[in-house]
Amino acid sequence: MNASVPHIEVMRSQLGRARGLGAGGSGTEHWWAERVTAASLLPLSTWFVVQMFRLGGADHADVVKWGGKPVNATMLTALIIATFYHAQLGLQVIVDDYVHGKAHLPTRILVKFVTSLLGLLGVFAVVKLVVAGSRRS
Amino acid sequence: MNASVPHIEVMRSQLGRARGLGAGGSGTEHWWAERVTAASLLPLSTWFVVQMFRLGGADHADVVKWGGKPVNATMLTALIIATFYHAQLGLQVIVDDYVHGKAHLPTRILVKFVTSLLGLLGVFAVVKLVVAGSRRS
Amino acid sequence: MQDIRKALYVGTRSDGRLIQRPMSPHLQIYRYRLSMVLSISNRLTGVVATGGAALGVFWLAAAAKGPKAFATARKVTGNPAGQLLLVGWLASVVYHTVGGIRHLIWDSGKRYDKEELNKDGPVAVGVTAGVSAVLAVGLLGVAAKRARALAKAGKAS
Amino acid sequence: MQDIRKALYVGTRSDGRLIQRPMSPHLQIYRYRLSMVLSISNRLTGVVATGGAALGVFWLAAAAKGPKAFATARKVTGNPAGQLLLVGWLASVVYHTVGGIRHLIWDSGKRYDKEELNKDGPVAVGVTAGVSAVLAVGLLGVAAKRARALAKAGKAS
Repeated sequence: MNASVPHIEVMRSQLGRARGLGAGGSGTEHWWAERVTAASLLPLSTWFVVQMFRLGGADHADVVKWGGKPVNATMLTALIIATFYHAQLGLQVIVDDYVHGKAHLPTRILVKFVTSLLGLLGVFAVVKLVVAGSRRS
Repeated sequence: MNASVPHIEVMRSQLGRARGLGAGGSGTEHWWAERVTAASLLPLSTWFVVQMFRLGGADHADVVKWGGKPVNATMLTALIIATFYHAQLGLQVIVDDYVHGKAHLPTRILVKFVTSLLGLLGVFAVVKLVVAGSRRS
Repeated sequence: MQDIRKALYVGTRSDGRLIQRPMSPHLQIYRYRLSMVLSISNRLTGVVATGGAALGVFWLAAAAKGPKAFATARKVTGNPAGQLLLVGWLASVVYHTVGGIRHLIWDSGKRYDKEELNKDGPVAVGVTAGVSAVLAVGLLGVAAKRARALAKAGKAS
Repeated sequence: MQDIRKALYVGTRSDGRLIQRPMSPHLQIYRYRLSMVLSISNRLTGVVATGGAALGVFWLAAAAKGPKAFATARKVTGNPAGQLLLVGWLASVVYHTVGGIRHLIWDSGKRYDKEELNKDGPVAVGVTAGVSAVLAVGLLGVAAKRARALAKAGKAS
Protein backbone atom coordinates (compact mmCIF):
# COMPACT_ATOMS: atom_id res chain seq x y z
CA MET A 1 0.00 0.00 0.00
CA ASN A 2 1.29 3.44 -0.90
CA ALA A 3 1.77 5.52 2.23
CA SER A 4 1.12 8.77 0.38
CA VAL A 5 -2.44 7.80 -0.50
CA PRO A 6 -4.65 9.15 2.26
CA HIS A 7 -6.77 6.47 3.84
CA ILE A 8 -8.78 6.02 7.01
CA GLU A 9 -7.28 3.78 9.64
CA VAL A 10 -10.44 2.84 11.49
CA MET A 11 -10.78 -0.48 13.21
CA ARG A 12 -14.11 -1.39 11.76
CA SER A 13 -15.15 -3.66 8.93
CA GLN A 14 -16.69 -2.13 5.82
CA LEU A 15 -19.74 -4.33 6.21
CA GLY A 16 -20.22 -3.23 9.78
CA ARG A 17 -19.85 0.38 8.69
CA ALA A 18 -22.43 -0.04 5.95
CA ARG A 19 -24.89 -1.65 8.29
CA GLY A 20 -24.29 0.96 10.94
CA LEU A 21 -24.23 -1.70 13.58
CA GLY A 22 -20.60 -2.09 14.46
CA ALA A 23 -18.99 -5.47 14.68
CA GLY A 24 -21.47 -7.04 17.08
CA GLY A 25 -24.20 -7.03 14.47
CA SER A 26 -27.02 -6.45 16.94
CA GLY A 27 -27.06 -3.00 18.42
CA THR A 28 -30.47 -1.62 17.58
CA GLU A 29 -32.77 -4.59 18.11
CA HIS A 30 -33.30 -4.03 21.80
CA TRP A 31 -34.08 -0.37 21.24
CA TRP A 32 -36.52 -1.09 18.45
CA ALA A 33 -38.29 -3.89 20.28
CA GLU A 34 -38.78 -1.59 23.27
CA ARG A 35 -40.38 1.09 21.05
CA VAL A 36 -42.55 -1.30 19.07
CA THR A 37 -43.89 -3.00 22.21
CA ALA A 38 -44.45 0.46 23.76
CA ALA A 39 -46.47 1.58 20.75
CA SER A 40 -48.46 -1.69 20.82
CA LEU A 41 -49.17 -1.26 24.51
CA LEU A 42 -50.88 2.10 23.95
CA PRO A 43 -54.04 0.68 22.33
CA LEU A 44 -53.86 -2.59 24.25
CA SER A 45 -53.75 -1.02 27.70
CA THR A 46 -56.40 1.53 26.71
CA TRP A 47 -58.58 -1.45 25.79
CA PHE A 48 -57.80 -3.05 29.14
CA VAL A 49 -58.77 0.06 31.11
CA VAL A 50 -62.08 0.21 29.23
CA GLN A 51 -62.66 -3.48 30.01
CA MET A 52 -61.98 -2.81 33.68
CA PHE A 53 -64.81 -0.28 33.65
CA ARG A 54 -67.03 -3.06 32.35
CA LEU A 55 -65.65 -5.60 34.78
CA GLY A 56 -64.72 -3.82 38.04
CA GLY A 57 -66.34 -5.60 40.98
CA ALA A 58 -67.74 -8.38 38.79
CA ASP A 59 -68.11 -11.90 40.14
CA HIS A 60 -66.44 -15.07 38.92
CA ALA A 61 -69.08 -16.06 36.38
CA ASP A 62 -68.91 -12.66 34.65
CA VAL A 63 -65.11 -12.69 34.47
CA VAL A 64 -65.09 -16.22 33.04
CA LYS A 65 -67.72 -15.28 30.48
CA TRP A 66 -65.73 -12.16 29.55
CA GLY A 67 -62.40 -14.00 29.27
CA GLY A 68 -63.96 -16.77 27.21
CA LYS A 69 -64.89 -14.52 24.29
CA PRO A 70 -62.39 -14.94 21.43
CA VAL A 71 -61.90 -11.19 20.91
CA ASN A 72 -61.23 -10.58 24.60
CA ALA A 73 -58.91 -13.59 24.77
CA THR A 74 -57.03 -12.27 21.75
CA MET A 75 -56.62 -8.78 23.18
CA LEU A 76 -55.65 -10.17 26.59
CA THR A 77 -53.03 -12.49 25.13
CA ALA A 78 -51.57 -9.70 23.01
CA LEU A 79 -51.55 -7.42 26.06
CA ILE A 80 -49.82 -10.04 28.21
CA ILE A 81 -47.15 -10.83 25.63
CA ALA A 82 -46.46 -7.16 24.85
CA THR A 83 -46.42 -6.24 28.55
CA PHE A 84 -43.95 -8.87 29.68
CA TYR A 85 -41.75 -8.53 26.63
CA HIS A 86 -41.60 -4.77 27.19
CA ALA A 87 -41.02 -5.32 30.93
CA GLN A 88 -38.20 -7.75 30.17
CA LEU A 89 -36.48 -5.23 27.90
CA GLY A 90 -36.95 -2.37 30.35
CA LEU A 91 -35.84 -4.28 33.43
CA GLN A 92 -32.84 -5.56 31.50
CA VAL A 93 -31.64 -1.98 30.94
CA ILE A 94 -32.12 -1.18 34.61
CA VAL A 95 -30.12 -4.26 35.58
CA ASP A 96 -27.41 -3.28 33.10
CA ASP A 97 -27.21 0.16 34.67
CA TYR A 98 -27.34 -0.66 38.35
CA VAL A 99 -26.20 -4.23 38.90
CA HIS A 100 -22.49 -4.60 38.38
CA GLY A 101 -19.89 -7.30 38.69
CA LYS A 102 -20.70 -10.91 39.41
CA ALA A 103 -24.36 -10.34 40.21
CA HIS A 104 -25.04 -8.86 36.77
CA LEU A 105 -25.38 -11.98 34.65
CA PRO A 106 -27.47 -14.05 37.10
CA THR A 107 -29.76 -11.06 37.70
CA ARG A 108 -30.28 -10.60 33.98
CA ILE A 109 -31.10 -14.25 33.47
CA LEU A 110 -33.42 -14.17 36.48
CA VAL A 111 -35.29 -11.16 35.05
CA LYS A 112 -35.76 -12.96 31.75
CA PHE A 113 -36.80 -16.16 33.48
CA VAL A 114 -39.36 -14.56 35.80
CA THR A 115 -40.93 -12.30 33.17
CA SER A 116 -41.18 -15.26 30.77
CA LEU A 117 -42.87 -17.42 33.40
CA LEU A 118 -45.33 -14.64 34.28
CA GLY A 119 -46.21 -14.17 30.61
CA LEU A 120 -46.66 -17.91 30.18
CA LEU A 121 -48.88 -18.09 33.25
CA GLY A 122 -51.02 -15.27 31.85
CA VAL A 123 -51.39 -17.03 28.50
CA PHE A 124 -52.38 -20.27 30.20
CA ALA A 125 -54.92 -18.46 32.34
CA VAL A 126 -56.46 -17.02 29.15
CA VAL A 127 -56.51 -20.46 27.51
CA LYS A 128 -58.23 -21.88 30.54
CA LEU A 129 -60.80 -19.07 30.54
CA VAL A 130 -61.52 -19.71 26.87
CA VAL A 131 -62.13 -23.37 27.64
CA ALA A 132 -64.19 -22.68 30.74
CA GLY A 133 -66.18 -19.99 28.91
CA SER A 134 -67.00 -22.31 26.03
CA ARG A 135 -68.24 -24.95 28.48
CA ARG A 136 -70.80 -22.59 29.99
CA SER A 137 -72.17 -20.93 26.89
CA MET B 1 1.33 6.26 8.03
CA ASN B 2 4.83 5.08 7.22
CA ALA B 3 4.77 2.09 4.88
CA SER B 4 7.96 0.68 6.39
CA VAL B 5 6.31 0.21 9.79
CA PRO B 6 4.90 -3.31 9.88
CA HIS B 7 1.17 -3.35 10.41
CA ILE B 8 -1.68 -5.76 10.02
CA GLU B 9 -3.76 -5.37 6.88
CA VAL B 10 -6.74 -7.48 7.93
CA MET B 11 -10.32 -6.48 7.25
CA ARG B 12 -11.50 -7.22 10.71
CA SER B 13 -12.20 -5.00 13.68
CA GLN B 14 -10.22 -5.35 16.88
CA LEU B 15 -13.47 -5.85 18.74
CA GLY B 16 -14.52 -8.61 16.38
CA ARG B 17 -11.12 -10.22 16.74
CA ALA B 18 -11.28 -10.03 20.52
CA ARG B 19 -14.75 -11.50 20.57
CA GLY B 20 -13.78 -14.18 18.11
CA LEU B 21 -16.94 -13.60 16.17
CA GLY B 22 -15.78 -12.03 12.97
CA ALA B 23 -18.19 -9.79 11.16
CA GLY B 24 -21.15 -12.14 11.26
CA GLY B 25 -21.73 -11.46 14.89
CA SER B 26 -23.16 -14.83 15.84
CA GLY B 27 -20.59 -17.21 17.21
CA THR B 28 -21.54 -17.34 20.84
CA GLU B 29 -25.30 -17.72 20.67
CA HIS B 30 -25.28 -21.49 20.74
CA TRP B 31 -22.96 -21.51 23.73
CA TRP B 32 -25.03 -18.92 25.56
CA ALA B 33 -28.36 -20.57 24.84
CA GLU B 34 -26.97 -23.83 26.18
CA ARG B 35 -25.91 -22.11 29.44
CA VAL B 36 -29.07 -20.09 29.90
CA THR B 37 -31.31 -23.11 29.33
CA ALA B 38 -29.10 -25.11 31.72
CA ALA B 39 -29.47 -22.44 34.41
CA SER B 40 -33.25 -22.32 33.84
CA LEU B 41 -33.49 -26.08 34.07
CA LEU B 42 -32.02 -26.10 37.59
CA PRO B 43 -35.12 -24.61 39.30
CA LEU B 44 -37.54 -26.12 36.77
CA SER B 45 -36.35 -29.71 37.19
CA THR B 46 -36.12 -29.29 40.96
CA TRP B 47 -39.78 -28.25 40.83
CA PHE B 48 -40.56 -31.32 38.71
CA VAL B 49 -38.87 -33.71 41.14
CA VAL B 50 -40.85 -32.20 44.01
CA GLN B 51 -44.04 -32.60 41.97
CA MET B 52 -43.18 -36.24 41.32
CA PHE B 53 -43.08 -36.79 45.08
CA ARG B 54 -46.62 -35.39 45.20
CA LEU B 55 -47.70 -37.38 42.16
CA GLY B 56 -45.80 -40.69 42.13
CA GLY B 57 -48.26 -43.58 41.80
CA ALA B 58 -51.23 -41.23 41.42
CA ASP B 59 -54.17 -42.22 39.25
CA HIS B 60 -55.46 -40.51 36.12
CA ALA B 61 -57.90 -38.15 37.85
CA ASP B 62 -55.18 -36.79 40.15
CA VAL B 63 -52.73 -36.23 37.28
CA VAL B 64 -55.38 -34.43 35.20
CA LYS B 65 -56.34 -32.25 38.15
CA TRP B 66 -52.67 -31.46 38.79
CA GLY B 67 -51.89 -30.64 35.15
CA GLY B 68 -55.00 -28.49 34.82
CA LYS B 69 -53.85 -25.89 37.34
CA PRO B 70 -52.49 -22.79 35.55
CA VAL B 71 -49.32 -22.59 37.66
CA ASN B 72 -48.47 -26.26 37.09
CA ALA B 73 -49.22 -25.92 33.38
CA THR B 74 -46.93 -22.90 33.21
CA MET B 75 -44.04 -24.60 34.98
CA LEU B 76 -44.50 -27.78 32.90
CA THR B 77 -44.50 -25.84 29.65
CA ALA B 78 -41.41 -23.89 30.67
CA LEU B 79 -39.73 -27.17 31.67
CA ILE B 80 -40.64 -28.85 28.39
CA ILE B 81 -39.44 -25.96 26.24
CA ALA B 82 -36.20 -25.53 28.20
CA THR B 83 -35.54 -29.29 28.19
CA PHE B 84 -35.96 -29.88 24.48
CA TYR B 85 -34.23 -26.67 23.50
CA HIS B 86 -31.28 -27.64 25.70
CA ALA B 87 -31.39 -31.20 24.36
CA GLN B 88 -31.39 -29.91 20.80
CA LEU B 89 -28.32 -27.76 21.44
CA GLY B 90 -26.49 -30.55 23.24
CA LEU B 91 -27.28 -33.26 20.71
CA GLN B 92 -26.27 -30.91 17.92
CA VAL B 93 -22.77 -30.61 19.38
CA ILE B 94 -22.53 -34.39 19.69
CA VAL B 95 -23.61 -34.78 16.07
CA ASP B 96 -21.09 -32.14 15.02
CA ASP B 97 -18.35 -34.05 16.82
CA TYR B 98 -19.11 -37.62 15.82
CA VAL B 99 -21.11 -37.64 12.60
CA HIS B 100 -19.00 -36.70 9.60
CA GLY B 101 -19.42 -36.44 5.88
CA LYS B 102 -22.71 -36.84 4.09
CA ALA B 103 -24.60 -38.08 7.13
CA HIS B 104 -23.84 -34.92 9.10
CA LEU B 105 -26.45 -32.55 7.71
CA PRO B 106 -29.39 -35.00 7.63
CA THR B 107 -28.57 -36.12 11.18
CA ARG B 108 -28.51 -32.55 12.41
CA ILE B 109 -31.84 -31.79 10.78
CA LEU B 110 -33.28 -35.02 12.18
CA VAL B 111 -32.17 -34.08 15.71
CA LYS B 112 -33.79 -30.67 15.40
CA PHE B 113 -36.94 -32.17 13.90
CA VAL B 114 -37.41 -34.87 16.53
CA THR B 115 -36.64 -32.66 19.55
CA SER B 116 -39.00 -29.99 18.20
CA LEU B 117 -41.79 -32.53 17.70
CA LEU B 118 -41.31 -33.93 21.20
CA GLY B 119 -41.45 -30.45 22.71
CA LEU B 120 -44.58 -29.65 20.71
CA LEU B 121 -46.21 -32.90 21.82
CA GLY B 122 -45.45 -32.00 25.42
CA VAL B 123 -46.94 -28.52 25.07
CA PHE B 124 -50.08 -29.92 23.45
CA ALA B 125 -50.42 -32.51 26.21
CA VAL B 126 -50.27 -29.69 28.78
CA VAL B 127 -52.86 -27.65 26.88
CA LYS B 128 -55.14 -30.66 26.78
CA LEU B 129 -54.69 -31.26 30.51
CA VAL B 130 -55.63 -27.61 31.13
CA VAL B 131 -58.76 -28.09 29.06
CA ALA B 132 -59.66 -31.43 30.67
CA GLY B 133 -58.96 -30.08 34.15
CA SER B 134 -61.30 -27.13 33.72
CA ARG B 135 -64.05 -29.38 32.40
CA ARG B 136 -64.12 -31.41 35.59
CA SER B 137 -63.92 -28.67 38.21
CA MET C 1 -4.28 4.44 35.87
CA GLN C 2 -5.02 4.07 39.56
CA ASP C 3 -8.59 2.84 39.34
CA ILE C 4 -9.14 -0.36 37.42
CA ARG C 5 -12.56 0.88 36.29
CA LYS C 6 -10.83 3.58 34.29
CA ALA C 7 -9.82 0.87 31.84
CA LEU C 8 -13.41 0.88 30.68
CA TYR C 9 -13.06 4.53 29.75
CA VAL C 10 -10.25 3.97 27.27
CA GLY C 11 -11.40 4.51 23.72
CA THR C 12 -9.84 5.00 20.30
CA ARG C 13 -10.00 8.15 18.25
CA SER C 14 -10.83 7.75 14.58
CA ASP C 15 -7.11 7.98 13.75
CA GLY C 16 -6.53 4.97 15.98
CA ARG C 17 -4.85 6.71 18.92
CA LEU C 18 -5.90 5.68 22.40
CA ILE C 19 -7.70 8.35 24.37
CA GLN C 20 -9.36 8.70 27.74
CA ARG C 21 -13.08 8.95 27.16
CA PRO C 22 -14.83 11.74 29.05
CA MET C 23 -16.62 10.72 32.23
CA SER C 24 -19.89 12.27 33.40
CA PRO C 25 -19.72 14.09 36.70
CA HIS C 26 -21.32 12.31 39.61
CA LEU C 27 -25.06 12.69 40.19
CA GLN C 28 -24.54 14.89 43.25
CA ILE C 29 -22.73 17.48 41.14
CA TYR C 30 -25.82 18.37 39.15
CA ARG C 31 -28.29 21.04 40.15
CA TYR C 32 -31.79 19.73 40.84
CA ARG C 33 -33.96 19.66 37.73
CA LEU C 34 -37.52 18.43 37.30
CA SER C 35 -36.47 16.41 34.26
CA MET C 36 -34.08 14.39 36.43
CA VAL C 37 -36.92 13.33 38.69
CA LEU C 38 -39.21 12.62 35.75
CA SER C 39 -36.55 10.46 34.09
CA ILE C 40 -35.86 8.27 37.09
CA SER C 41 -39.60 8.15 37.82
CA ASN C 42 -40.16 6.69 34.38
CA ARG C 43 -37.96 3.75 35.36
CA LEU C 44 -39.48 3.39 38.81
CA THR C 45 -43.03 3.45 37.47
CA GLY C 46 -41.98 0.89 34.87
CA VAL C 47 -40.88 -1.46 37.65
CA VAL C 48 -44.06 -0.81 39.63
CA ALA C 49 -46.17 -1.36 36.49
CA THR C 50 -44.44 -4.71 35.99
CA GLY C 51 -45.26 -5.70 39.55
CA GLY C 52 -48.86 -4.67 38.94
CA ALA C 53 -48.95 -6.68 35.72
CA ALA C 54 -47.75 -9.69 37.72
CA LEU C 55 -50.67 -9.15 40.12
CA GLY C 56 -52.98 -8.85 37.10
CA VAL C 57 -51.76 -12.20 35.82
CA PHE C 58 -52.35 -13.75 39.24
CA TRP C 59 -55.87 -12.30 39.16
CA LEU C 60 -56.48 -13.87 35.75
CA ALA C 61 -54.99 -17.17 36.92
CA ALA C 62 -57.29 -17.10 39.96
CA ALA C 63 -60.29 -16.54 37.68
CA ALA C 64 -59.09 -19.44 35.52
CA LYS C 65 -58.53 -21.72 38.52
CA GLY C 66 -62.07 -21.49 39.84
CA PRO C 67 -64.62 -19.63 41.98
CA LYS C 68 -62.78 -20.33 45.23
CA ALA C 69 -59.45 -18.92 44.08
CA PHE C 70 -61.28 -15.96 42.54
CA ALA C 71 -63.05 -15.25 45.81
CA THR C 72 -59.63 -14.93 47.46
CA ALA C 73 -58.49 -12.57 44.70
CA ARG C 74 -61.67 -10.53 45.19
CA LYS C 75 -60.91 -10.18 48.87
CA VAL C 76 -57.61 -8.55 47.88
CA THR C 77 -59.08 -6.27 45.21
CA GLY C 78 -62.07 -5.41 47.39
CA ASN C 79 -60.27 -4.30 50.52
CA PRO C 80 -58.87 -0.77 51.05
CA ALA C 81 -55.20 -1.82 51.17
CA GLY C 82 -55.62 -3.79 47.96
CA GLN C 83 -57.37 -0.86 46.31
CA LEU C 84 -54.56 1.48 47.35
CA LEU C 85 -52.20 -0.96 45.62
CA LEU C 86 -54.40 -0.97 42.51
CA VAL C 87 -54.52 2.84 42.45
CA GLY C 88 -50.71 2.88 42.78
CA TRP C 89 -50.46 0.48 39.85
CA LEU C 90 -52.89 2.57 37.81
CA ALA C 91 -51.01 5.81 38.51
CA SER C 92 -47.70 4.13 37.64
CA VAL C 93 -49.07 2.82 34.36
CA VAL C 94 -50.50 6.25 33.50
CA TYR C 95 -47.23 7.98 34.37
CA HIS C 96 -45.15 5.42 32.47
CA THR C 97 -47.48 5.76 29.48
CA VAL C 98 -47.21 9.56 29.48
CA GLY C 99 -43.43 9.29 29.90
CA GLY C 100 -43.34 6.67 27.16
CA ILE C 101 -45.27 8.90 24.76
CA ARG C 102 -42.79 11.69 25.49
CA HIS C 103 -39.94 9.29 24.71
CA LEU C 104 -41.56 8.33 21.40
CA ILE C 105 -41.92 12.03 20.56
CA TRP C 106 -38.26 12.62 21.43
CA ASP C 107 -37.26 9.63 19.31
CA SER C 108 -38.97 11.29 16.37
CA GLY C 109 -36.68 14.27 16.98
CA LYS C 110 -39.26 16.67 18.41
CA ARG C 111 -39.72 18.58 21.70
CA TYR C 112 -36.15 17.78 22.74
CA ASP C 113 -34.83 21.33 23.16
CA LYS C 114 -34.08 22.56 26.64
CA GLU C 115 -37.01 24.97 26.84
CA GLU C 116 -39.45 22.48 25.38
CA LEU C 117 -38.33 19.81 27.85
CA ASN C 118 -38.74 22.21 30.76
CA LYS C 119 -42.14 23.32 29.52
CA ASP C 120 -43.46 19.79 28.88
CA GLY C 121 -42.34 18.34 32.22
CA PRO C 122 -44.97 20.01 34.41
CA VAL C 123 -47.61 19.33 31.75
CA ALA C 124 -46.73 15.61 31.93
CA VAL C 125 -47.08 15.68 35.71
CA GLY C 126 -50.43 17.44 35.46
CA VAL C 127 -51.78 15.07 32.81
CA THR C 128 -50.66 12.06 34.84
CA ALA C 129 -52.29 13.35 38.02
CA GLY C 130 -55.53 14.28 36.23
CA VAL C 131 -55.92 11.09 34.21
CA SER C 132 -54.95 8.91 37.19
CA ALA C 133 -57.42 10.63 39.49
CA VAL C 134 -60.30 10.42 37.00
CA LEU C 135 -59.63 6.76 36.18
CA ALA C 136 -59.09 5.77 39.81
CA VAL C 137 -62.30 7.43 41.03
CA GLY C 138 -64.24 6.08 38.05
CA LEU C 139 -62.96 2.50 38.33
CA LEU C 140 -63.29 2.27 42.10
CA GLY C 141 -66.75 3.78 41.90
CA VAL C 142 -67.92 1.38 39.20
CA ALA C 143 -66.39 -1.59 41.04
CA ALA C 144 -67.95 -0.65 44.38
CA LYS C 145 -71.36 -0.07 42.81
CA ARG C 146 -71.32 -3.41 40.97
CA ALA C 147 -70.01 -5.30 44.00
CA ARG C 148 -72.82 -3.84 46.12
CA ALA C 149 -75.43 -4.74 43.50
CA LEU C 150 -74.06 -8.30 43.36
CA ALA C 151 -74.06 -8.58 47.15
CA LYS C 152 -77.66 -7.39 47.24
CA ALA C 153 -78.70 -9.88 44.58
CA GLY C 154 -77.08 -12.47 46.83
CA LYS C 155 -75.01 -13.95 44.06
CA ALA C 156 -71.67 -12.42 45.04
CA SER C 157 -69.05 -15.12 45.00
CA MET D 1 -2.21 -32.13 1.14
CA GLN D 2 -3.22 -35.72 0.74
CA ASP D 3 -6.20 -35.82 3.03
CA ILE D 4 -9.00 -33.42 2.19
CA ARG D 5 -9.83 -33.08 5.90
CA LYS D 6 -6.52 -31.32 6.40
CA ALA D 7 -8.01 -28.30 4.66
CA LEU D 8 -9.98 -27.75 7.85
CA TYR D 9 -6.71 -27.38 9.74
CA VAL D 10 -5.46 -24.44 7.73
CA GLY D 11 -5.46 -21.22 9.71
CA THR D 12 -4.06 -17.72 9.41
CA ARG D 13 -1.35 -16.28 11.61
CA SER D 14 -1.87 -12.73 12.87
CA ASP D 15 0.41 -11.46 10.12
CA GLY D 16 -1.93 -13.02 7.59
CA ARG D 17 0.28 -15.98 6.53
CA LEU D 18 -1.34 -19.35 6.11
CA ILE D 19 -0.27 -22.01 8.61
CA GLN D 20 -1.12 -25.59 9.45
CA ARG D 21 -2.99 -25.61 12.76
CA PRO D 22 -1.83 -28.18 15.32
CA MET D 23 -3.88 -31.35 15.63
CA SER D 24 -4.62 -33.12 18.91
CA PRO D 25 -3.18 -36.60 19.31
CA HIS D 26 -5.68 -39.43 19.03
CA LEU D 27 -7.69 -40.53 22.05
CA GLN D 28 -5.73 -43.77 22.49
CA ILE D 29 -2.55 -41.80 23.10
CA TYR D 30 -3.78 -40.39 26.40
CA ARG D 31 -3.33 -42.02 29.81
CA TYR D 32 -6.58 -42.90 31.56
CA ARG D 33 -7.94 -40.08 33.72
CA LEU D 34 -11.16 -39.89 35.73
CA SER D 35 -11.97 -36.51 34.17
CA MET D 36 -12.02 -38.17 30.72
CA VAL D 37 -14.71 -40.58 31.87
CA LEU D 38 -16.67 -37.84 33.60
CA SER D 39 -16.56 -35.67 30.51
CA ILE D 40 -17.85 -38.29 28.11
CA SER D 41 -20.37 -39.39 30.77
CA ASN D 42 -21.77 -35.89 30.79
CA ARG D 43 -22.61 -36.28 27.12
CA LEU D 44 -23.93 -39.80 27.51
CA THR D 45 -26.16 -38.85 30.44
CA GLY D 46 -27.37 -35.88 28.41
CA VAL D 47 -28.51 -38.26 25.67
CA VAL D 48 -30.12 -40.62 28.19
CA ALA D 49 -31.82 -37.67 29.93
CA THR D 50 -33.25 -36.60 26.56
CA GLY D 51 -34.60 -40.11 26.04
CA GLY D 52 -36.13 -39.97 29.50
CA ALA D 53 -37.65 -36.57 28.78
CA ALA D 54 -39.21 -38.09 25.66
CA LEU D 55 -40.74 -40.81 27.86
CA GLY D 56 -41.95 -38.10 30.25
CA VAL D 57 -43.67 -36.34 27.36
CA PHE D 58 -45.32 -39.61 26.31
CA TRP D 59 -46.49 -40.04 29.92
CA LEU D 60 -48.01 -36.54 29.87
CA ALA D 61 -49.57 -37.19 26.47
CA ALA D 62 -51.07 -40.44 27.82
CA ALA D 63 -52.55 -38.54 30.76
CA ALA D 64 -53.94 -35.99 28.32
CA LYS D 65 -55.36 -38.67 26.04
CA GLY D 66 -57.48 -40.32 28.69
CA PRO D 67 -57.78 -42.92 31.46
CA LYS D 68 -57.17 -45.88 29.15
CA ALA D 69 -53.91 -44.56 27.70
CA PHE D 70 -52.83 -43.52 31.17
CA ALA D 71 -53.50 -47.03 32.50
CA THR D 72 -51.09 -48.36 29.88
CA ALA D 73 -48.49 -45.77 30.92
CA ARG D 74 -49.01 -46.79 34.54
CA LYS D 75 -48.35 -50.40 33.62
CA VAL D 76 -44.95 -49.29 32.32
CA THR D 77 -44.10 -47.05 35.27
CA GLY D 78 -45.44 -49.58 37.76
CA ASN D 79 -43.49 -52.64 36.65
CA PRO D 80 -39.90 -53.39 37.73
CA ALA D 81 -38.35 -53.05 34.25
CA GLY D 82 -40.06 -49.69 33.82
CA GLN D 83 -38.92 -48.56 37.24
CA LEU D 84 -35.34 -49.55 36.45
CA LEU D 85 -35.64 -47.35 33.38
CA LEU D 86 -37.00 -44.48 35.49
CA VAL D 87 -34.17 -44.86 38.00
CA GLY D 88 -31.70 -44.82 35.11
CA TRP D 89 -33.31 -41.63 33.81
CA LEU D 90 -33.24 -40.08 37.28
CA ALA D 91 -29.56 -40.95 37.82
CA SER D 92 -28.68 -39.57 34.39
CA VAL D 93 -30.50 -36.32 35.07
CA VAL D 94 -28.79 -36.01 38.46
CA TYR D 95 -25.37 -36.74 36.96
CA HIS D 96 -25.94 -34.36 34.04
CA THR D 97 -27.13 -31.68 36.49
CA VAL D 98 -24.05 -32.11 38.70
CA GLY D 99 -21.83 -32.10 35.61
CA GLY D 100 -23.71 -29.08 34.28
CA ILE D 101 -23.20 -27.16 37.52
CA ARG D 102 -19.47 -27.97 37.32
CA HIS D 103 -19.45 -26.63 33.76
CA LEU D 104 -21.17 -23.41 34.87
CA ILE D 105 -18.55 -23.06 37.64
CA TRP D 106 -15.74 -23.63 35.12
CA ASP D 107 -17.33 -21.07 32.80
CA SER D 108 -17.11 -18.54 35.61
CA GLY D 109 -13.38 -19.25 35.69
CA LYS D 110 -13.26 -21.25 38.92
CA ARG D 111 -12.16 -24.76 39.95
CA TYR D 112 -10.47 -25.30 36.61
CA ASP D 113 -6.93 -26.00 37.81
CA LYS D 114 -5.59 -29.50 37.45
CA GLU D 115 -5.64 -30.29 41.17
CA GLU D 116 -9.09 -28.81 41.68
CA LEU D 117 -10.45 -30.81 38.76
CA ASN D 118 -8.97 -34.01 40.12
CA LYS D 119 -10.29 -33.27 43.60
CA ASP D 120 -13.82 -32.35 42.45
CA GLY D 121 -14.27 -35.35 40.16
CA PRO D 122 -14.75 -37.98 42.88
CA VAL D 123 -16.92 -35.51 44.84
CA ALA D 124 -19.18 -35.17 41.81
CA VAL D 125 -19.46 -38.94 41.54
CA GLY D 126 -20.27 -39.23 45.24
CA VAL D 127 -22.88 -36.47 45.15
CA THR D 128 -24.50 -38.02 42.09
CA ALA D 129 -24.65 -41.45 43.69
CA GLY D 130 -26.00 -40.12 46.98
CA VAL D 131 -28.64 -37.78 45.54
CA SER D 132 -29.74 -40.37 42.98
CA ALA D 133 -30.09 -43.10 45.61
CA VAL D 134 -32.07 -40.89 48.02
CA LEU D 135 -34.38 -39.59 45.29
CA ALA D 136 -34.88 -43.03 43.71
CA VAL D 137 -35.72 -44.73 47.01
CA GLY D 138 -37.95 -41.82 48.07
CA LEU D 139 -39.83 -41.56 44.78
CA LEU D 140 -40.31 -45.30 44.31
CA GLY D 141 -41.39 -45.61 47.94
CA VAL D 142 -43.94 -42.80 47.68
CA ALA D 143 -45.23 -44.13 44.37
CA ALA D 144 -45.57 -47.70 45.64
CA LYS D 145 -47.32 -46.57 48.79
CA ARG D 146 -49.79 -44.39 46.92
CA ALA D 147 -50.45 -47.03 44.27
CA ARG D 148 -51.19 -49.61 46.99
CA ALA D 149 -53.54 -47.21 48.79
CA LEU D 150 -55.35 -46.52 45.51
CA ALA D 151 -55.62 -50.23 44.72
CA LYS D 152 -57.06 -50.88 48.18
CA ALA D 153 -59.58 -48.07 47.76
CA GLY D 154 -60.55 -49.82 44.56
CA LYS D 155 -60.28 -46.73 42.44
CA ALA D 156 -56.96 -47.57 40.75
CA SER D 157 -57.35 -46.96 37.06
